[in-house]
Amino acid sequence: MDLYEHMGKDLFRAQGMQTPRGMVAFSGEDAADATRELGGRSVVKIQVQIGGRGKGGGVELCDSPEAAATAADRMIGTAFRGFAVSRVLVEELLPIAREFYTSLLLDRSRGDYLAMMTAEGGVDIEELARTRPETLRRIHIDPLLGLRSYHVRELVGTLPVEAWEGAGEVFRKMYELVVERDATLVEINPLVLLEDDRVVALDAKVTIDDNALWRQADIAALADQFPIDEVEARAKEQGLQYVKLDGAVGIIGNGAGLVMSTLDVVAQAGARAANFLDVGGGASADQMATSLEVVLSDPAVRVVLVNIFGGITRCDLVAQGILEALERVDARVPIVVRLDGTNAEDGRRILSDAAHPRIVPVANMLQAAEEAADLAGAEP
Amino acid sequence: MDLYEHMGKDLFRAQGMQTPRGMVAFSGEDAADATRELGGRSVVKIQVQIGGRGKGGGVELCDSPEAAATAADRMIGTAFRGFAVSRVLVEELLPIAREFYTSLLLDRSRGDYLAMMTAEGGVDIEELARTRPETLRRIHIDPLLGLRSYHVRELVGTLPVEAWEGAGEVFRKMYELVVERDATLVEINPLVLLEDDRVVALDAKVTIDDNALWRQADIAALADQFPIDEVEARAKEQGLQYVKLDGAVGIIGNGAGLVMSTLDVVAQAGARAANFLDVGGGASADQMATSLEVVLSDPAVRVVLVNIFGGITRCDLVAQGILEALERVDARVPIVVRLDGTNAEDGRRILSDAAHPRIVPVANMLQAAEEAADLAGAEP
Amino acid sequence: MSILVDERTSLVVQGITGNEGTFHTLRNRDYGTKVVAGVTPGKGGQDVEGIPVFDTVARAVAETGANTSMIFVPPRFAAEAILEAVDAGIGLVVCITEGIPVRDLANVRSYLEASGTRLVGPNCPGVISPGQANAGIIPGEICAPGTVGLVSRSGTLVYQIVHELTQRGIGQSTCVGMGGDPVHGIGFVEALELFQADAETELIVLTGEIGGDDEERAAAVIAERVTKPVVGYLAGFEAPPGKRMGHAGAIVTGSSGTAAAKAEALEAVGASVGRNPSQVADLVAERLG
Amino acid sequence: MSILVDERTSLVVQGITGNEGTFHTLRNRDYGTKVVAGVTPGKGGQDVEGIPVFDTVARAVAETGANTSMIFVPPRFAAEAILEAVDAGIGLVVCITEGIPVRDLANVRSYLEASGTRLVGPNCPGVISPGQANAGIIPGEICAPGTVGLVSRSGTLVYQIVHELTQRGIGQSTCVGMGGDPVHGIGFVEALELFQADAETELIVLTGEIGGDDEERAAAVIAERVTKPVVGYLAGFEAPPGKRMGHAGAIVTGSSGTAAAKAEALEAVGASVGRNPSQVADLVAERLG
Repeated sequence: MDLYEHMGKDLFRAQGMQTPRGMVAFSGEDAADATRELGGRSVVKIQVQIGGRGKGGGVELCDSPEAAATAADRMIGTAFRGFAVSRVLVEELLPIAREFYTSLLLDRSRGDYLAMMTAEGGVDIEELARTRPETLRRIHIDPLLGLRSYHVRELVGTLPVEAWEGAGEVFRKMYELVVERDATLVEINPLVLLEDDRVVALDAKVTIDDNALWRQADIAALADQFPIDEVEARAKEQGLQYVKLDGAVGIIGNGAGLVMSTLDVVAQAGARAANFLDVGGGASADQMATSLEVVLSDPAVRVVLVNIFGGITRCDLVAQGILEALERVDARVPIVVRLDGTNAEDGRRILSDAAHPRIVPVANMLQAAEEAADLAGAEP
Repeated sequence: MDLYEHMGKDLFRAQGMQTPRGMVAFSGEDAADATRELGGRSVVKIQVQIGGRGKGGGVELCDSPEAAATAADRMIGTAFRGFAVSRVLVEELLPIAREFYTSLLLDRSRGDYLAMMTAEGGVDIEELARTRPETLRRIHIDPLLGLRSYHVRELVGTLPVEAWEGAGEVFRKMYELVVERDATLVEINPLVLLEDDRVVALDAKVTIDDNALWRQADIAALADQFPIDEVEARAKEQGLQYVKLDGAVGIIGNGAGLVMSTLDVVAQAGARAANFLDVGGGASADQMATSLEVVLSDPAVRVVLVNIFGGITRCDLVAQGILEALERVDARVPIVVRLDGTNAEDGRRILSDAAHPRIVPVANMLQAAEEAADLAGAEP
Repeated sequence: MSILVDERTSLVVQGITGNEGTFHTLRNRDYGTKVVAGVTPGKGGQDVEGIPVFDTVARAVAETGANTSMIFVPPRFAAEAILEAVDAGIGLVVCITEGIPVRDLANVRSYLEASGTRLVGPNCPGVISPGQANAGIIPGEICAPGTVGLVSRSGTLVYQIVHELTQRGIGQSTCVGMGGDPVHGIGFVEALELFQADAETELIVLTGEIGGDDEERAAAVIAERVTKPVVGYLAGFEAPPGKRMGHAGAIVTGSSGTAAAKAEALEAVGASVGRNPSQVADLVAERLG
Repeated sequence: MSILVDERTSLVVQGITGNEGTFHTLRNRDYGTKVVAGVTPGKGGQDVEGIPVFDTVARAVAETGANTSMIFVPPRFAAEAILEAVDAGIGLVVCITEGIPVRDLANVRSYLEASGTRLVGPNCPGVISPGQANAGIIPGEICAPGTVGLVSRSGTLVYQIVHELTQRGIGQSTCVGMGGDPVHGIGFVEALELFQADAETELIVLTGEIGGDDEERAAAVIAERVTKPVVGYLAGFEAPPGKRMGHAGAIVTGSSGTAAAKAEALEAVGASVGRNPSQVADLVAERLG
């Protein structure tokens, strides 16, 4: 789960890190009030679950409460790179001496944690790693061994000496977020050295492991604050894995790999998927009904492709599930159904016996994709 | 450092483990008072840094304060297996349902911790491991991974179910003593299940890593309470490694291995060493003087053998050190000196030039042993 | 021959008394797998259709000689279950459980490195050597003994591709579902090495998906030390960046981890990459001749 | 040839700016060892007689290509120093420091198992390959190049025996002081395996002492896979049970760890065991012919 900057900073402060004073504002008025409280000047920052705000016009320095109001009004209610903006963070301006970069993330290749720090602030880190690697300190931390003082000593090495202690302390807290709060990414860009030698996190990009939210109840509760597609929310409630895409072929399948593969073959057949929907292992009538409802609630869907490979799932039960579901759901478009694997013949027979007007049974996955692409191209 | 039972139990209680109520007594009167406070009956236990007290008459059940006084008076001031007894532990009698055994120790071969537990109480554990291994649960704990619940589950498996939780909790505390207090051995024999299902440590054998005493200041301070040979104490103060033995040849050497080897060659030559003394790396005049003083303070010493192999130590400096030392120390017996290695010839020349009446220079280690054995056999 | 599991496999099932655990245990035993024990804390002494249940894996190993573990315990306890199997000296752990926190898995992986234990999964369908043993949930009915070694991040794509192979009369030496989590046990690299060393395996099918760099590292290993033909498949060409596609590990991060880049890496080292599961089976048939 | 250190050794000294560190660093450089760097936190940028000092081992490795570390830092920081060297990718760590808490060493040893790093020590005199490199405090002057491989728990017994060998004109391939602590890095087993594999080494001298079972395990390895002649020596026949004889690890526990039992174990597998250091050298001369 990607957190908003202000949520990340809440975690930072709870861990004992220093951040600028600031308030979340949901309107221009809020932003003006906050700016007044901060002494008349502020920085106003869009809160979205994605980076690149600095270059994208998502951060604005404001010299007055009125300017902050204007900036916030400009930002709130719009979309930033496709993400709806419901709020901004209004923060104090600090006397910055130097800007740095630091991050800590799960390295999935090695199964350990990778930490980076550089005295070069505000740069693109991947670019820096490519062009001037000597300016970047990188270390790996074994999770069983934990963070050691030599890790910190190595990391801060390119920073000015007066920042070593402060930056080291920040990094120790970042590592605590990994251990205590199940963070898989903590990035601070920029981390700043103030004129009074304090080291402060000016930004916060924090990702929490979705699989660990059960033991991070306070963080899990933050999910409510993110804008979510209504359909995605409904699918999630039902335990379905649903991702909205922008084509016309609604996809339902069992197993993430098979669904991704179905998206691809549909594209190869010349159409585009409207969604990713993994119905999971069971594929009961209930799950099928919900899946169909979810997919059909997207008005862009002009055909649905159900692609089931029966492993443990029995295709005869899936076929019955689809039929039962169609009694409860208004199938406004054709439904191409491919059943294979365990009891596939029984399943196909059940469907052909039922002869439902909307069901288009097909023999295999490729045929399913071609049929669906054809139907998607036809008049709705 | 091997702790007295009552010290081990203090650590147990500090960690939250249950032990019998008890008091340390330094006299029969103390023991009677304690027994009165415990309700008129008690068990009186010799406190020594060695095991085998139960079979050796070091533990006595007392039905009255008078009996406790008699037992304590019998024990205090004597020696148990060569260890002076300054105190006893007077403890309450508990209604015991079952007796078990458990231990946790550093496994030096593997560099991890070995834990054992068995429902067979009061037995010789090595004997049990040999004859009925199926009754003994053994697990290894990796220090980086730490103690896990499955370790505990496996350990308690031969105990009656009603003891699982209590014994498991005891074991978790034992492991805390390893991690938090640098214990290298924690043994409880017997660990008992009471009639009310509480699990209590009836005994405590705890060893703390000498190398870690700097971070266990409260435990280090307990060392004062152990009887120590005056000479050993003096040597320790000077940073010398001294162990009292029972022969007539005082041994001084540099390096633990060389000194042990010297003990052996002296034995092979027909005499016995009076001590082990490792003067360490430097072997300055000061260290030599202290070493000679320490060794000579043992009245059993009839000859001293100084065996120095100059590596980083320079033999010329050692020779000068010996001569200077002899100006400060009354050398009442002959001193056989073997110098070899770095600057050995210079060292030997310095000694022969000095022609000190007590110094007997020899060419090598074997000759040194023979000479010392001869002199030890001669009239003092 | 085969890799990882065979007729010498003696299986202990951790979480045997749960619904899923019981179901698949019996299914695997019916398939012919030697299932010797189960473990559920607190249920030691019971049995599941004649299979003895123990309180710890150590007990199960001591009493039955189990050498392979299959794990069905819930995600909160699954990492601990893997560690328990490692400490009990189990040689191969197959963890089916989905949803284990990645920090727990990072700890497990660090501990595994110094051990003699191999891990398959978690969040995987397990391993089957058709006709010999099934340690997992891959349906034995769709498999057939043969000479194709298959390793896949996705479970249903294992089924899909195995099915297509079997339908064409092409059997498998071993099918490995390595799982879809970002931190996992055996990956393409280890599977490739095992298949390369396995006398029975003639051709290797590698089924990847978006996210991470397992496929790219596999390509390096193919170039260096795999002489057997490799047929690849990648799922997720149509996946948009930043969206997790079902599996925790299936996510394109920025421009890295795309299906196109992975396909390219495999093709660059001489692997044939199919455009869909059916074409993968065709390529296998072709290269086996 | 030789084992562990040779002319390719590039040494970084952790704790170079301490008295002992500086002294032995310069002594080893004078001996001909390639000493490329030192590490003392907070003193990065300084130098010790021309040897650059860094704040971390990682820096020293990045800037100088050091592949071997020698550690002189105080006991409270020494275990951490070993871990730092491991994480910096150092291949061989030689830890001279005495008095490290054994729990810290247990952690180190667990971490080492999954790493590619070898540890000699702690509480040891280090390793010398005469004429090639000296990573430790064994005086180079008493050594001579040759074909005897020596491994010892005791430091001064290394000196004593090497001296006797050199005086008889017998040189050494490598002398390893493995150290006297109960938990340590390379032991007899690893040293035997390395010497067995080393083309230059013709005979192996193994110097043990009371405590632990390193010698007994060595005997098992000798029986299984050492074909070169082995001459042994044991110190501590006269040591009473329960008394620590200088070294933390040198203690007879009950009836286990005695010199007599160790000598017997070695003789039972065909090693010649000398009664004193001088006789050890005689036996070496004899067996070399």
